[in-house]
Amino acid sequence: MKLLYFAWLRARIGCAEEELDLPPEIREVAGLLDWLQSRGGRYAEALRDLSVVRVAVNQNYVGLEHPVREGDEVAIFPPVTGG
Amino acid sequence: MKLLYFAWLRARIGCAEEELDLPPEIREVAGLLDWLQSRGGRYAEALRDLSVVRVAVNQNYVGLEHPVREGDEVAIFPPVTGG
Amino acid sequence: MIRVQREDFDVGVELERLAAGNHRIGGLSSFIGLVRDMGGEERVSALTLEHYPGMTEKKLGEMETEAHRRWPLDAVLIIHRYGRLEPGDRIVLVATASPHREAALAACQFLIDWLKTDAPFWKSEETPAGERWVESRAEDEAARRRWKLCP
Amino acid sequence: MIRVQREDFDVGVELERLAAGNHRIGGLSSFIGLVRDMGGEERVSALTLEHYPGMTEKKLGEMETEAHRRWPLDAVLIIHRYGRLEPGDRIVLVATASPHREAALAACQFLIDWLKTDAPFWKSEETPAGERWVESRAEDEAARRRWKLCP
Repeated sequence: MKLLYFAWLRARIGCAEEELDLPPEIREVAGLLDWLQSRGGRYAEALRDLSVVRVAVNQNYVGLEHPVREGDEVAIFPPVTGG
Repeated sequence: MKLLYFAWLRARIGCAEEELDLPPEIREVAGLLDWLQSRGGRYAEALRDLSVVRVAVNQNYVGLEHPVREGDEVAIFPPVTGG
Repeated sequence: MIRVQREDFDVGVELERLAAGNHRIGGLSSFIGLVRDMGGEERVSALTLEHYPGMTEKKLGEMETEAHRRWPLDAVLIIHRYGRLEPGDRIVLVATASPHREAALAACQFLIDWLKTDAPFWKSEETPAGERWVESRAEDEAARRRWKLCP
Repeated sequence: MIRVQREDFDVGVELERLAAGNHRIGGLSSFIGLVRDMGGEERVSALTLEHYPGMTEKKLGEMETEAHRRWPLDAVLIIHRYGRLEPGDRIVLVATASPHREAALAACQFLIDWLKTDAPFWKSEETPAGERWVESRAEDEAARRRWKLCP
């Protein structure tokens, strides 16, 4: 699975992109975010308040219950502020 | 009084602008339009249907009950279609 | 700013000038009206715009003032042409600039809606069946009513 | 048409091209977003726009498609820049063309409202107090809701 981070989430985690071997017990976005938080350190801090975290799977906005699979592109970022 | 006509009212009356010595009994727009119609011919025909006639006195849109006075600039025209 | 003119205008230059040097502006909204080649079912080969010199400038000036009264605008521009125009030619430009997009967008729509019903311009079209005066549209009156303007 | 680019664009050229040769178009509506020199109470000396390459084009393309579905449009153009910009610089151009002004105006507003909440761009501002990420605005979510879009 490819993980992408943008804006202050990228800056706080200190990483724009990483490859992840998805642990088999993770089936949904919520589980993925829990698992990333459980890494601690910068991850735990960046993902502390999920109300300001948005997720896209394969470039579509999704909710916490959306499934994630090996091979997905999962992007994690704050609410957008373009335009 | 200066009378101005625009668009198809100008074309039907065959005149863009005329000076008028306002008959003293005419005090309102309605009376002026009646008086113009009473001239007959092109005036009567052009002013037959007042629902498609608009009037401005001194460059402000006015209703039929608006006063008219010697020295006024009175414009008579169809609903506008610019823009 | 208000301009009533026979000549064409350069949209890029006008919009650039409107915002030039004012870094408070976050949104610039504009509307351009163009001559269409169809009027209802008829092919239109040209359009002639007549207007009421003096009253035109007065009404457009009032519209500009009212837009400033209703929204926090940094700039307003209305350019309206008159004379003979052909399909594809520009007729009118309305542009509004504000710190916030909501004000710029609303004011632009307000101005073009109001202009359609109250600016003293009249169009006549050249069609295969001859020249004819364009009739006003009920939809334009409805659009005006949205803004709760006095009659 | 959708473009995501670092370079500036020429508004006059873009709008001219959008309507060129299509004499069905009666109204051309546009919105330009510019970099402001203030962000809340802070002076902003520059802005950097980050985006999500791939998803940006996908989302803007979806917005273009949805605008065509909702209104009779002859042309849609969205240009959005990324990278470092300074006050007064253009960020975004949205333009819509239609036979009728109502469709052009509504579609332009729809697109900029939607773009504000759903196009994956993020701004960071350079201020005297340092660099900081711009926060999303509740008003933008409210503007989006007007259009009854799926979440």
